[in-house]
Amino acid sequence: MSWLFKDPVLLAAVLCTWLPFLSMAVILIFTRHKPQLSSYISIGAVSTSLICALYLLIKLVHVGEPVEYRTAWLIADDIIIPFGYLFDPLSLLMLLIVAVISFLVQVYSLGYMAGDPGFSRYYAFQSLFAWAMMDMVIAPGMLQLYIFWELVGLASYLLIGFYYEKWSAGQAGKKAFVMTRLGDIGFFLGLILLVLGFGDLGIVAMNEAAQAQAIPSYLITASALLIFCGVIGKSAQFPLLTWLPDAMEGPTPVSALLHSATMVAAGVYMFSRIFPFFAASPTAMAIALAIGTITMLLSSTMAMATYDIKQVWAYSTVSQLGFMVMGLAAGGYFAGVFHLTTHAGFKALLFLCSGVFIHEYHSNDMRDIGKGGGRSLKIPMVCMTVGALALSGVFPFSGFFSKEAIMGVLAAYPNKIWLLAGLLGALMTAYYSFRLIFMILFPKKVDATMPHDAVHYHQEKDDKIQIDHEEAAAGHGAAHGHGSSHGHEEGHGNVFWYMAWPLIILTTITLVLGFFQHSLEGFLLGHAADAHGGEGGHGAGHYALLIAAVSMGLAGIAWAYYEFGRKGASQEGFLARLPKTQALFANRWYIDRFLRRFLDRAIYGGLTNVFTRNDRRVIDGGIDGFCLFTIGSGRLFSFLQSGMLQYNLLVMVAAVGLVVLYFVV
Amino acid sequence: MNTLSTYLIIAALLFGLGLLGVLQRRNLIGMLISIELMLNGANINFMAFNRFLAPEPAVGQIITLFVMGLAAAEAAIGLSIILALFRKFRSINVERAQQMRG
Amino acid sequence: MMKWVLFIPELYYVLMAVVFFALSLQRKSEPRRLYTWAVILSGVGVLVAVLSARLEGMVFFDAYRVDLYSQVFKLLLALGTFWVVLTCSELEGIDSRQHAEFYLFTFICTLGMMMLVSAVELLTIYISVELSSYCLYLLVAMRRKTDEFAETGIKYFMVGSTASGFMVFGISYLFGMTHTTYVAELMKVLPGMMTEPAAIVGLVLALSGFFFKQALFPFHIWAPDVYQGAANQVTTYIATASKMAAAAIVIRFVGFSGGESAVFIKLLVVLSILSMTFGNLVAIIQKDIKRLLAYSSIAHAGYMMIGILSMTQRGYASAIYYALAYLIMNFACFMVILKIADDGHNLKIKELAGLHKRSPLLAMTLMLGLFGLAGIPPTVGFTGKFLVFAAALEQGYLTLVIIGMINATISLYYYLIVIKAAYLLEPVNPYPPVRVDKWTKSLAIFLVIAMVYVGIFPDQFVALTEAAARSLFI
Amino acid sequence: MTSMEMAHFPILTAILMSTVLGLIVIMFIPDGRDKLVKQVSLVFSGIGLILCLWLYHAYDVEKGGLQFVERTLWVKSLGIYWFMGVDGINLPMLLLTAVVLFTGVLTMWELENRVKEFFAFTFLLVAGVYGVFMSMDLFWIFVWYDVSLFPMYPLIAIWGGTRKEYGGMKLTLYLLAGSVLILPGIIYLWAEGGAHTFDLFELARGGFSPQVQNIAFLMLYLGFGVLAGVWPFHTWSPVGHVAAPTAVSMIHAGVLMKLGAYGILRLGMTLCPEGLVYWADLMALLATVGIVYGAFVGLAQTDLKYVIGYSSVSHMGIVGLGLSTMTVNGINGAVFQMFAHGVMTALFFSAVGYIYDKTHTKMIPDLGGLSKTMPVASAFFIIAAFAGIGVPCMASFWAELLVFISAVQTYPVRGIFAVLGLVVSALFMLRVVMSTFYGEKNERWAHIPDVPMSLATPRIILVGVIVFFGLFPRMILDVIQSAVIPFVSSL
Repeated sequence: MSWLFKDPVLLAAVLCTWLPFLSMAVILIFTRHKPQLSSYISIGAVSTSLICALYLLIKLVHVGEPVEYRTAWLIADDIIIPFGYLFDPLSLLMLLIVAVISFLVQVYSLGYMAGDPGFSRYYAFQSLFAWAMMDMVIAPGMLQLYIFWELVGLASYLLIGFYYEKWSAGQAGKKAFVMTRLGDIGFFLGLILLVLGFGDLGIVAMNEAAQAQAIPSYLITASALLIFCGVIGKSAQFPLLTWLPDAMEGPTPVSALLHSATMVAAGVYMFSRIFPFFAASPTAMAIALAIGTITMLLSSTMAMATYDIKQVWAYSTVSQLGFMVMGLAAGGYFAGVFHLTTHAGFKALLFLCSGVFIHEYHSNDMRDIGKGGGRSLKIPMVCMTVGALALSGVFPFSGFFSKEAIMGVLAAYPNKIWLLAGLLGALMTAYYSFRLIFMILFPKKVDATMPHDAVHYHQEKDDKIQIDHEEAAAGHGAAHGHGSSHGHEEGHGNVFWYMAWPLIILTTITLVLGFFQHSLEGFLLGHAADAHGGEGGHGAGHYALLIAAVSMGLAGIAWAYYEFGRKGASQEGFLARLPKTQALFANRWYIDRFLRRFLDRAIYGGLTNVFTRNDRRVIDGGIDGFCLFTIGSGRLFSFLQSGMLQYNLLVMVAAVGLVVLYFVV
Repeated sequence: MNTLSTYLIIAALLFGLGLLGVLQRRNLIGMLISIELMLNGANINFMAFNRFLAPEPAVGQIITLFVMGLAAAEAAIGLSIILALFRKFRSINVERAQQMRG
Repeated sequence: MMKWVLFIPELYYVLMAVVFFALSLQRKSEPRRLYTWAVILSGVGVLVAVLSARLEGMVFFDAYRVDLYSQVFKLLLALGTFWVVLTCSELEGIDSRQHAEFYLFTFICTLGMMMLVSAVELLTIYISVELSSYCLYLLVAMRRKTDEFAETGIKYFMVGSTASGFMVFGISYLFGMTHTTYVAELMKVLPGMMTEPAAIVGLVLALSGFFFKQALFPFHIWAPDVYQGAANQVTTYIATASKMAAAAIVIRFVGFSGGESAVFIKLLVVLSILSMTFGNLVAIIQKDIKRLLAYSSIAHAGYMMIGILSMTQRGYASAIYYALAYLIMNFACFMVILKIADDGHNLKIKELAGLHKRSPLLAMTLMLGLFGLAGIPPTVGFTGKFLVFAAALEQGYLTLVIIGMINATISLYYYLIVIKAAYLLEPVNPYPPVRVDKWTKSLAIFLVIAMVYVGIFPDQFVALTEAAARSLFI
Repeated sequence: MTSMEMAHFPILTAILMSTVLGLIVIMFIPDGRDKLVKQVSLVFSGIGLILCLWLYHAYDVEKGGLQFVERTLWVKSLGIYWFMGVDGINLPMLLLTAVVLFTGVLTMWELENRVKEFFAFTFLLVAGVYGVFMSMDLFWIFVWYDVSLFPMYPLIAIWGGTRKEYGGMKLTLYLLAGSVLILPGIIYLWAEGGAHTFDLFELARGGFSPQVQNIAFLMLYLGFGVLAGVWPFHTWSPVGHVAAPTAVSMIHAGVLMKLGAYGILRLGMTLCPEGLVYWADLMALLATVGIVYGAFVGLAQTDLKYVIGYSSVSHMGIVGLGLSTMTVNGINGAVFQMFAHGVMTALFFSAVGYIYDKTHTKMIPDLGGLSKTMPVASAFFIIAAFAGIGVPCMASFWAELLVFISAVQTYPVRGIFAVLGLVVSALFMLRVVMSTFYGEKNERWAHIPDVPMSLATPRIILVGVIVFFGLFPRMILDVIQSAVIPFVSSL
């Protein structure tokens, strides 16, 4: 082990990435029945990871060239799968993001999950996630990335289905896993194609070879498109976008951690990881751009039709991911990554805020929260508003800077239609975010007769689980007695502050991050930043764009205020007047229904049915039939042995006679 | 007429008739006699071969004598079994003996 | 004078027969004492056979030949007889007044068969066959007055006499074609004549008498009825000892053709396939365990034929090995049956229920015996099949071997049914416990060990059988 | 080689004897001492495990090749040798056998019915398995092969569950029907080989004409394929597994099915390389159909063991696909998959075994919401399910990765179909996991205790093995590779 201690960077990296794994193992094996201890172990591990990540960032921030450590994980003939660490600005940044968000979420969960019977299990899964995600982020090769990518999916499955008593949670987990798996198959095939065609899956090698045009272009295009399937699955792009909203069945901190800030961003991260590789194939980039745009627009519309607070943020996550993909696919490496960074902050913030509301009011429905007096929870309310402003791209919040960066890239793109789509998206984003904010802030006094289609279902289910939750909490001695107190921050004690501090930290990040745009850009692009001519920066020509974008955001807010915020607003939204459109949006453009039907008809009803019948009737039946035939022929032959002596003799003589005849003739 | 094939044909006929008798007679004594016929067919063969072909004149005749002797013993055993059957079934019809089958 | 030494085993059995003839004249019957004497005498008989194993020479004007081949079979015969006698402690199937006669005929029959394996002259062979057959006719009919005894006796007798009629008729043709009755000369002349129909007809008809003893299809028709109808001990004797002699003589006679005639081999192939298939298929539906084993013996005659028809030394050696294996396995099964049906009734398969509790040792013996018959390693039955198939494949009979294996699988089904009964079924009404005395126990253990030992350490046995097969042609 | 023979401690024979001796000792334990029987079984299986671990440790990967060779003439006239040795292919298999036996014995700790016989038969079975893996002589391979099969009948028919008599009979007959082709195939090669030896390597050195190879390979492939669950000869697998008791299912699916694949590899491919080339297309096709088909049929099952049975069909298809590629990585992956699948299914069955023992049902609709009642038992099943899906850092992932890479390379279309099969297998595993373990607490089973520590131990060992080799695949792959590379280069 001495090699480990000789190099502090390596030591930090190993500690950073493997402590969470250790904590998972310890929790699962030893401290399953000691929830407090488990949480401390897990938080201890993740905070060490955070420290190490910070150390790595500081230590390596000025190293121009990527630092790589690798050891052979697997040697199989000509395929060598390395395990190792690749430190370059992108991975260091992402590592830090993951560490920070994981840490905050785990701390937050101390409050949110307090008293849950699966407390230890929860922290074990959290550790599993942290381990997998970090190892994925600093993977030096695509196969390691793929491996931990899959593990991240596993952690996501486990966390979504955390409330396993709840049927819908299990369903959602399954859906998430299978859908991402579908994308991963493409990813996997892409990697195989690359391994067979190119031979090296090292990220640096791939990128360099692609830039140097050492790989035939058809191979790049084919494998890039296949690999992009992985992005589609993991980052919930069209057409595999519906699992993400359902994934909100998990505990809210999980939604914050996995399904907004980090895990779903893995797709985008992977895209940016091998950005030069993708960039070498214009076809793949164009398709990615189209898919990102479709995703962004579709999910924005979906967000406008739901009343579930977490669903709104989920759709918004999908839409923002689409936006990032757009940015990357349009060639804006920094823009995409920057938006990924800021988005991680403010989206985690939004989810965690929502979590506080949900925790307090035991409801996911924004109307209920509003009526229940959501505005009285001041810290979360303020924080959430900050988050929403950032999401809408309002100056000076971080979202503003990153969105502008992407808009800038889109504007630089020859075809302006993508820019228009981006602007439309910004409008809708602002609209649905503030629709939510206003509905909580200014609850309508009289119960409106709203059409409750898809939303209703979730609401009821969630009510139920929240109640279960409460009972469990009440039954647990270690619970902090928050069950009965509502509405007053003062009365909350530890639990509330466990939840509040992360919010405050995140809010701060959201507020200040935007101003680090240029230093980040310099860090990420290194010396090349100058050569690129500051792709994300706004030249003089872009002021018009800036104004347009901001005004789109403000217009959205104003629109929302008109419909939901102002006194006497109907709080119905324009969609209520367009029932068909609303149904379309609320039913997610019928993508789910289509997939469901496909699954039922083609898989369950079709192939499965045919194969099962074939198995039972033809194959197995054939064999059983053959056996019965054998027994039956035994019965038939036994007639030769009738009891009668002379008949038997006749048989014998006939046989001899036949034989003799055969030989004589 | 006095050729080998004549005797062989006669022997074969005798053998065939004996076989037919075994297959066709329902009377156990009849069957027993038919078996003797078959043996005698063989005996004629031995004698004929001995007479026409064999260098050592005695061999075939000796065999024939032995076969005759053994046939007698066979008949004795056969009759004793038939007797036992008769005591049980009061009949010497072979069709009485067909309980075991399959 | 020294030549008489060669005849010692036979003389010994003559002596035994005389002893029991004398005992049978006694008015008073003492089954226990008879049993003790029979065991002791036949035990010594095994010893005599072992001691005379290395003898070689010719007696009786070269009509009688003592060599390794014959001595090996004599040893097997003596062994089989001894085992059968050993299991006669409860000879309930036969009237106690006739016990002495039972032993008498058993020993004479063994004597006849010992002569048969040594006889190298057609008349001698014929006389030996008849000697053993007549004893068996009587033994079969000797069963205590059940419904079946007379029927069984008459069936066996009629089929047997008809077959011997065939045999004599066939021998007459062989004699006519070759002008000799000596086997050694026959073997020189006959292979050259295998193109003539008369020679083939003669050989086939002559063989039919031996196939009858071996219960090869289509000469099997007596087997199921006799197995079922004869007293259990007699069935055991027929199924074990008498099969050895049949195998010996069939090997010798088939060897006459010298493998020259493709037609003849084809015939044997057909008979072998029919025998295996018929035996195994019909055995599936049997309920009576002795009858089931009868059909299985028909199938086994077919397997043995696979080795014989390859017409090579290896083939004959494998057939001898197979005979040895068959003796051990089959006897193991029958011994279990005898002990369970100690009142001498016919055992149904379902009566084996719960055997694993009533007597674990017997259950295990039965299981190993049946697995051996099915050709499952590490029992001797597998090694036997392996050798037989190896010999056949060396001659290129791939299809035949595959058919043989398919049959082995079919046979496994009904053996498993029996094993299921012994190990799995629980009896509806509890059967009386099985009395297993010390002798039976040690015999069972011996059989188990023998079945496994001969199966996995076959080297010396294979060497022995090969030497025996070699001596067949010198 | 000859001078080195038997110079060392005959470790392989010792491993084999650990089971044979165990069997004999168990048979001599008087009736009614059930506890003692179990302890003795544990001790002897433990000895086997320790010896195998030592062997695994002592095997010289750098040197490669056949090591710890024991070779004596057994039957002179046929050229049969007592010839044992280990190389990279059978070494993992031996380890697998030892682990599965050890955990299997522990799993059956609560058995009460006819304990002595159960362990005796189990040891007999495992002796056969060890024998097949160690032997390098065709005769012995076949002997041990059959020895490992026939105890299945009593084991299933006496201690089994659903339709045990039918299942036991079907499985035993079906599997032994496989030897209908194997035995003639082996002897056919011997007869054609000229040298008249059953020594595997001598035979291989001699070589055969292409026609002989084509025939013999097909016979060996189909014969062993039955046991390897090659489509369409797989239907014994679900039926038999459903009927079998827990430890038997573990050993059977975990180890015995591997015998089939191992036989194809060791006999078929070594002796008939040209036959392999000739039939590889068919092999790949059947394997791919098996992968996809197994997953689809598994989707429709409602019995937990049926599900696992069909998953085995699917996973063994991956082994077959790997073998059919004839590339280093394909065979690497296939052997690795044999190991990984063995441990995984053992875990599957032991998890289901506990559930079935306590609830007396394994119908998925009856169970539902089991996690609440028995979280640990459920966790084992779920872990196995993840291993089955091919989640990374579990042993089977690496195997599947290697197989798929070479499959796509060699048979692009079939390879892609096989990869797509992964989605279906994920779907059906998760469906089962969900319907069985998720959902409201099922009051029917509320009284059932969770797995006690003593019974959890074997399952923890299995999980440990899965994760260990998942995290450190080189620990096994280097060993496998040391045999596979020379093997492929000799093809």
